[in-house]
Amino acid sequence: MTVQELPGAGASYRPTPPPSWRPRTEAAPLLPDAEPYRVLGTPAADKLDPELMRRCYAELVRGRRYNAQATALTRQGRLAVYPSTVGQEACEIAAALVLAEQDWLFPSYRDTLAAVARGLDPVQALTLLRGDWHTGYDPREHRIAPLSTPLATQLPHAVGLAHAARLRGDDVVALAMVGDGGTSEGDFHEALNFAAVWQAPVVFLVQNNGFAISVPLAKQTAAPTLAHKGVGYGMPGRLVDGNDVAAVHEVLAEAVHRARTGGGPTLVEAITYRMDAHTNADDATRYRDDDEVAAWKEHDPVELLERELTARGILDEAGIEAAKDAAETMAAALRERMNADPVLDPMDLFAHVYAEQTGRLREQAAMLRAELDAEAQG
Amino acid sequence: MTVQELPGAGASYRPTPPPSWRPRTEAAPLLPDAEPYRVLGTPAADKLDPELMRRCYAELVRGRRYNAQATALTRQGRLAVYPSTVGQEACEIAAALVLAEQDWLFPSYRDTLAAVARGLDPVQALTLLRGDWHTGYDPREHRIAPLSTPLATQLPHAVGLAHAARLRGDDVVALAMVGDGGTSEGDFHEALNFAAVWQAPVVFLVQNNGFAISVPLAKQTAAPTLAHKGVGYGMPGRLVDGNDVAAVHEVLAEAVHRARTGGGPTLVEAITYRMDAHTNADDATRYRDDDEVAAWKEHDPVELLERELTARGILDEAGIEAAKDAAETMAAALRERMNADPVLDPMDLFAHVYAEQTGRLREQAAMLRAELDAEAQG
Amino acid sequence: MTTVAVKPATMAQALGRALRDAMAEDPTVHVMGEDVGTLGGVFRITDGLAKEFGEERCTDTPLAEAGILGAAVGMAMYGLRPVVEMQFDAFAYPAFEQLISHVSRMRNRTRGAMPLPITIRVPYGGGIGGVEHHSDSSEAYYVATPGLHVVTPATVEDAYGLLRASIASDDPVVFLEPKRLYWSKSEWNPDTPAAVPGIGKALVRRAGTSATLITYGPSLPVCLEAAEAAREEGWDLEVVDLRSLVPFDEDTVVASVRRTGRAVVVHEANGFGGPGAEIAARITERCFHHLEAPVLRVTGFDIPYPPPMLEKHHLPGVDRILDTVARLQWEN
Amino acid sequence: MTTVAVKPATMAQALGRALRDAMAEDPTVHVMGEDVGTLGGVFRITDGLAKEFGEERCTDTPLAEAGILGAAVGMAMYGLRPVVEMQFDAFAYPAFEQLISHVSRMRNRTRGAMPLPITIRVPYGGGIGGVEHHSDSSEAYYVATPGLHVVTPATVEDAYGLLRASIASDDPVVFLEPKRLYWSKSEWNPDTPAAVPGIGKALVRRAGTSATLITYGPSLPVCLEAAEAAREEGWDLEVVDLRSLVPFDEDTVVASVRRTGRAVVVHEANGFGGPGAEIAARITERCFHHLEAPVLRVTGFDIPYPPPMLEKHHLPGVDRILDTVARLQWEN
Ligand SMILES: Cc1ncc(C[n+]2csc(CCOP(=O)(O)OP(=O)(O)O)c2C)c(N)n1
Ligand SMILES: Cc1ncc(C[n+]2csc(CCOP(=O)(O)OP(=O)(O)O)c2C)c(N)n1
Ligand SMILES: [Mg+2]
Ligand SMILES: [Mg+2]
Repeated sequence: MTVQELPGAGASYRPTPPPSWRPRTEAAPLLPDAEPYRVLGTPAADKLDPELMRRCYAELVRGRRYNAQATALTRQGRLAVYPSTVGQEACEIAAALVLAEQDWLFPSYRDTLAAVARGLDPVQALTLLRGDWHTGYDPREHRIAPLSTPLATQLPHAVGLAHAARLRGDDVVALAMVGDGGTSEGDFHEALNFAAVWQAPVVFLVQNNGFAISVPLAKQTAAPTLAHKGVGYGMPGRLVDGNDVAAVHEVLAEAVHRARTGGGPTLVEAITYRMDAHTNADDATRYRDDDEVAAWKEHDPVELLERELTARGILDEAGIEAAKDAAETMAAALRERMNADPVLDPMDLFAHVYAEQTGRLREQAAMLRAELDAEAQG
Repeated sequence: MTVQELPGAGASYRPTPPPSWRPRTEAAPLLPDAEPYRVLGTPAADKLDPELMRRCYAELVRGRRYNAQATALTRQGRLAVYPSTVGQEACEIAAALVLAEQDWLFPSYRDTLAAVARGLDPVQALTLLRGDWHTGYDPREHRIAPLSTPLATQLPHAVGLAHAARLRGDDVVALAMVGDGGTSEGDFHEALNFAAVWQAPVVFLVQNNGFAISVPLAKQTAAPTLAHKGVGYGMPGRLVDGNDVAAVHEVLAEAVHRARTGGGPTLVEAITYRMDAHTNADDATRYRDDDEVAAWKEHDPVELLERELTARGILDEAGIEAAKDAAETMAAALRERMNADPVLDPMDLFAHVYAEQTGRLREQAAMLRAELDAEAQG
Repeated sequence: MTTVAVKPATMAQALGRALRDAMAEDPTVHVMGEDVGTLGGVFRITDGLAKEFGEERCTDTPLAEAGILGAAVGMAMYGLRPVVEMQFDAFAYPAFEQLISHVSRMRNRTRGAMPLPITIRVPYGGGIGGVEHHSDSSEAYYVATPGLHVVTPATVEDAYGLLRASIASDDPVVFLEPKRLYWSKSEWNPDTPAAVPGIGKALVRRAGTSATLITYGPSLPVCLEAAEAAREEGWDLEVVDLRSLVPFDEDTVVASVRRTGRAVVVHEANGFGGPGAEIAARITERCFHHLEAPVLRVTGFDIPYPPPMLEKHHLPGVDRILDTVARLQWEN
Repeated sequence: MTTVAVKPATMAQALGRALRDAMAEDPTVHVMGEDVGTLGGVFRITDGLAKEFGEERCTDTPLAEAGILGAAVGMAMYGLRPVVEMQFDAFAYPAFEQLISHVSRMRNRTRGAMPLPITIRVPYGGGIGGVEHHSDSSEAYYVATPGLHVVTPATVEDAYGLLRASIASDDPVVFLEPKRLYWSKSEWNPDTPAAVPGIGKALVRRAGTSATLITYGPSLPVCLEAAEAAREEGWDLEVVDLRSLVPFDEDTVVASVRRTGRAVVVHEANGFGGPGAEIAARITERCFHHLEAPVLRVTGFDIPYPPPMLEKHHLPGVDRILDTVARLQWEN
C-alpha cells in the first residue's frame, strides 16, 4: 500500500479521532477587535439610554468623590491604606450596575468602589482598609465576595460559584474583576480554562490600567491585547475603552446576557488608567511621567460622559449640581462615620477560626482574657 | 467644548498612551493554521531530506523497540513504572534530533525516549523509573533537564535557562516538552508569558495525545486548538501532525531557528495519540474504545514514514532490516544491563541534601550507620 | 440509600463507600478532581460515583490543582460541599495559595458568614514504591495553618467514619489518606458502619504501662507491631492513634503519658519541624513532672523523600522504634 | 567596588547594600521580582540596583510568583545566582510548588550535579499595620522542607552579613526579612562591614543566668526589652538570636539552656506546629536533666493573622514573655 492509497490521503487526511478532541476551526470569530470599542463621541452614542446614562453619571460623580474622600481618610489616619480608582470609575460603576440583584460580584483588592456602587455601605466596604476585620459585610447577603488581596485568586472562586449556581438551576451570573498585572498569575489561566470547559456563566473584567504598581504592561505581556487571551481558552475576548462608561456597560451587558443565556464566559479588557498612585503609600513619580498622566486627564471618564450628556441635552446644570450634592452628602456622612473609632473586641481573635473553638484556642483565649483583666485592673 | 471638538475625536480617538502598552494590532498573523501541518503523503514530501529521514526512521524503529522493552521490564519487575510513548515516537525523535549540541531539552516525565534519542544512555534515562535515584545522569553534561514529574513545572525552568544563556551571549535554545493536560496548569501560563515578555529562545512542544491519564481533551480545554494559546502570549502557535516525523521536525526546526535568531518563543502543538495505556499500571479500557485506538493504528508514525520512504526509494528492505537489527541490539543490551540489580548505598540518603551536611543530618547518618552495622553483624 | 452490593473490605473501598453514602444522603456533596470520574481515580477510590450520581456530581476537572481548589471555594461559597481529590501529596502543592490564603481563612475573614465546608483528600506517605514526588508526607504544612482540620485514618473503620465526619464538618478538612494502607483489610460491614467518630478524638489502640507510642496514619500498624515485639524486651507499650492532627486530642495523649511516664512520637514525615515536634513539645509542657525521660521521636529523616529502593531505610520501622524506646532512660 | 556614598543606617539600607555589593563582586548575581527595578521594590530594598547594573541584572518580572521562582531555577541551572524577591510573605505561596518540588530537591535529585544557589527574599511578619495577607509569619512551611536553608536577621549588621552569606551559599536560602525591623537603625559602617557570619550560627545577644529566651528576627528586640524588664523581677535572662532556623545551631542553644536550666522560645508565627515546637522538643531531648521546668513558648496565637487594630494582642510582647517566664516553676 502506498501513501496515495491511504484512506483519505491528501491535504485534509487525518484519522478520525472522536469529535471530543478534534481541533476546532472556528478560531477567527474569537478574535477581539483590534481597537477598543467606544460609544461616547461616536455615532453609537445616538442610541444611549438617557435613564441609564443619568444613573451612570450620578454614580461616576459619587465614585470620584468617594475616591477623594477615601484618600483623604488615609491622610487623617482613618484608613490604613487606600488603593484609589480615580480614573477607573467607569469600569467600577459599569461592573456594579450591569449585574442583576441575584448576580455575584468578585472584586479585586482595588474595587471597593464597585462594591459601593452595587449598594454596599462604604463603611462596610472599607472595613479591611481601615485595619478592622477583613470583610465588613456578609458576602452572601450582598452577593459580593470578599475583596481579594492575593491577586487573581478570586477568579476561580467566581467560576466555581457560577458553576454551582448553574448546577442548581439558578439564574446567577458572576462578574470577576482583575487587573492587568493579575492576568499573569497562574490562577487567571486556570480560572479562564475552567470557565470555558464548564461553560460557566462568568464574565471576567480585566481593568488594564497600564500598571501593576510600577510595572508597565509591556513588561507584563507581549500579547496584542489582553482580550486576545480569550482565544486560548475558546472564549470571546472584547476590548473596550475603559473610560467610556457607556461602552463598558454595553460590552459587559452583552457578556452578562451571553452568560445568563448559556453562552458561557467572556473575557473583557477595559483600557483605562490609574490617575492616582498605586495606593496612598506609593510614589508614582518613580515610574511614570507627568505627561502621561496629563494625556489621560484629557480622557477622564467623568468628563467624557458629562460632555456627551450635556451636548445631547440628557444632562443639564441642575442635574450636574444634584449629582455633586449627592456626592458631597455621601462624602460628609462617610467622613463622619469613619471618624468614629471602631470598637473591636480582642477576644474576637478566637472567634470564627473554626465552627467550634478547639481546646488549644480556648486555652489561648483564657490567657488573653486574663491579660486583659490584669491590664484593666492596673 | 463638545465631544466633536475633542482632540482626535472619532472612531480612532484615543489619547496617546506611551507605546509600551498601546494595544498592538498585528493579531492575525499569530493565529495558527486550522489544520495540522503535514508533510508525509502530501506534495511537501517532495522536499524531504533523505539523510535526515533515514536517520529519523532508524530512530523511530529504535524508539518503538525501546518502548516495548521498557514496558517488558515493568512486567519483569525491573522498572517500577513506565509511561510509554508508543504512537508518540515521531514527536520524541523530532524533539531530540532538532536540537544542536549546545541546546537544552526539558522533558516531561513521559519523555525518556526523547532523552535517549538525544544520546543519553537508556539505563541512565530509566534510573528514576526503576526506583533508583531521580536523575541518573548529569543534566549539564547532557543538557537534558531532569525528568519533570510535577506537570508543567519544567516550563519556567526552560524559560529561565534560555533567558540566562541569552543574557550571557550564548547560542542556546531550550526545547520544553509538555502534555495536553499539562497546558491547564498555571505554570504553563506563567512560563509562556515570561518567555514572550523576555523574548527568550524557547520552543514549547505540546504533545497532544488526546488524554491526561483518563481525561480527554474536551474536558481539558475549550480552545480551538492548543496552538491557539500562543495568541494570548503574543507568540506564534503552530499546529502539526504529531505522527508525521517530517512535519514535526520541520516545524520544530523553524521554531528553533526563530528562537536562535532572536525571534523569540514558539508554541507548537503536535497532535498525536498514546497507543499504550498511561503507564503499565493504567487500564485504558476504562476510558477509551478499541475503535479509537484502531483508527490511530492506521496513522502509525513508524509506518507512515516507512511507507513514504519506501515509496520514494529512500529506504529499502536492507535499510529496514538494518534499523530493526540495531533496535534489537539496543534492546538486548538494555535488557541485560537492566537485569543487574543497581547497588545503592543507604548512606547516600544523607548526601547532596545540602552542599555541606548539617549537624542534624550527621546525627541521623550516624544512627543509620549503626543500624546497618548491627544488621550486618547479625 | 445506595443499593451497591459489594462489601467493602479494604480501606480504599471504605473511603469510596463513605463518598457514596455522603453523596446519597446530601445532594450538595460534589466530588471533583483529576481522573475521579470515568476512571474512578488512580487509586479507584471514586470508582462508580460518576455512574451513580452523574458527571456533574463527580467531575473530571482540567489538570490544575489551584483551579480545582479555587473552583471548590466558589462552589462552597454557593452552598455546595465539595470533596476535592488531589492525586498525590506533592501534587497538592500548586493549590497551596488557595488553601492558605482562602480555604483556611474564609470563615475567619467573613466573621463566620461564609464557612467553607470543603474536604480535601490527599493520598500521602511512602512505602508503595512510588517514584519521586509520589511519597511525600506533607502534613507539617497543613498542621501549621490555622483554620484547617487535618485528619488521617489508620484503619478501615476510621477511613469510613472520619471521611463521613470530614464531609459533614462545616470547616475545611485536609483528609490525609495513607497510601500504603489503601489495601489493608478489615471485617468491617459497610451496611452497619460503626458510629462516626467526630473529628478530634484520639484512641488508645493498645493499652500498656511502660511507655506510650503516639502515632497516626501509616505508622499505626508499625507501632502496633513494635509494641508486640517489645514484649520480648519486657516493655508493655501503649499505642495512641491520633486520627486527627488538628484538633490535636491533647487530653488523651497527656493522660496516657502521665500514666506511662515515657513517650515516643512516630511518623513518616521529616522530623525537623514535623508534627512530632509539636506533639513532643506539648506533652513536655503538660507532663513535665511525670516524664522519666525526654519525649523522643522516630520520624523520616530530614531529607527529600528517597527513591523506592532506599525508602525502607527512611521509614520508621519496628527496629528503629524499639531502639528509641531503649533510649528512654530505663536505668535512671 | 561600588562608589555609592550613602551610609546605610537602617536594615533596609543594609539589605540593599548587601545586594549591591554582591552584584558588584559577582556578575552572576541577578535580582528579580515584582517592582524591584524601576521602583526599587515596595520596601525600596533594591533601590538603585537597576540603574547601577541595568535592567537585565535587576529585572521587573511579570506578576507571577511561580513563574519568577521557576525562571530563577532555570537561570540557576545555567550557572547564575538569582536573588528573588517575593513582595510579601503570603504572596510567596503561589511559588510553593516550585520551592518544594524543585528548589529544595534539585541538588538531591541530581546527586549533587545541579545545585541551585537561589536566594529567596521574603519580607515577613506583622507589626506594621499591614492589612490581611501582608503580615504572615510563614517560616514553618520553609523549616519543614529539607534542602532549604532558612535565615532571618534581627540586626542591621546581620542583615548585611547574612544576606551576603545567603547569596554566596551554593544552596537555596529562604531569606526572611522582618518587615517591622526594616527601619531599625544602627551605627554600622557599610564601608567596613563586619566579617560575614556563616549561615547556621546562633548568637547569645545577652548573657544571663536565670533562663534563656530563644528567638529570632522580629522578636529579638522584644526579648531584649523583656530581659531588661525582667531584672526588676530578679531574673537575669539570657537571650539567644538563632539567625538561622535551618541549619539550627543546637549547640549554642543547648549550651545556654544547660547553663540556665530554663528556656522560653519566642516567635511571631503561630505556635501550633511552628518552629518553636521543634526548638522546644529538641532542647528537651538534649537538656532533659538540666531543665528545671518544661520549655515554654510565647508565640502568635493559633489563628489567621488578625487585623492591624488587634495585632498587638496577637504578637508576643514583653508582658506575655514575662508572664511566661514566671511560669517556669521558680518555686520548685
Ligand atoms: C499574589 C500576589 N502577588 C503580589 C501582590 C502584591 N501586589 C498588590 S497590588 C499589585 C499590583 C497589581 O497590579 P494589577 O493586577 O494591574 O492591578 P492594579 O493594582 O493595577 O489595580 C501587587 C504586585 C499581591 N497582592 N498578590
Ligand atoms: C502537578 C501534577 N498534578 C498531577 C500529576 C499526576 N499526573 C501524572 S501524569 C498526569 C496526566 C498528564 O497528562 P498530559 O499532560 O496530557 O501528559 P501525558 O500523560 O498525556 O503525556 C497526571 C494528572 C502530576 N504528575 N503533576
Ligand atoms: Mg494594573
Ligand atoms: Mg496527554
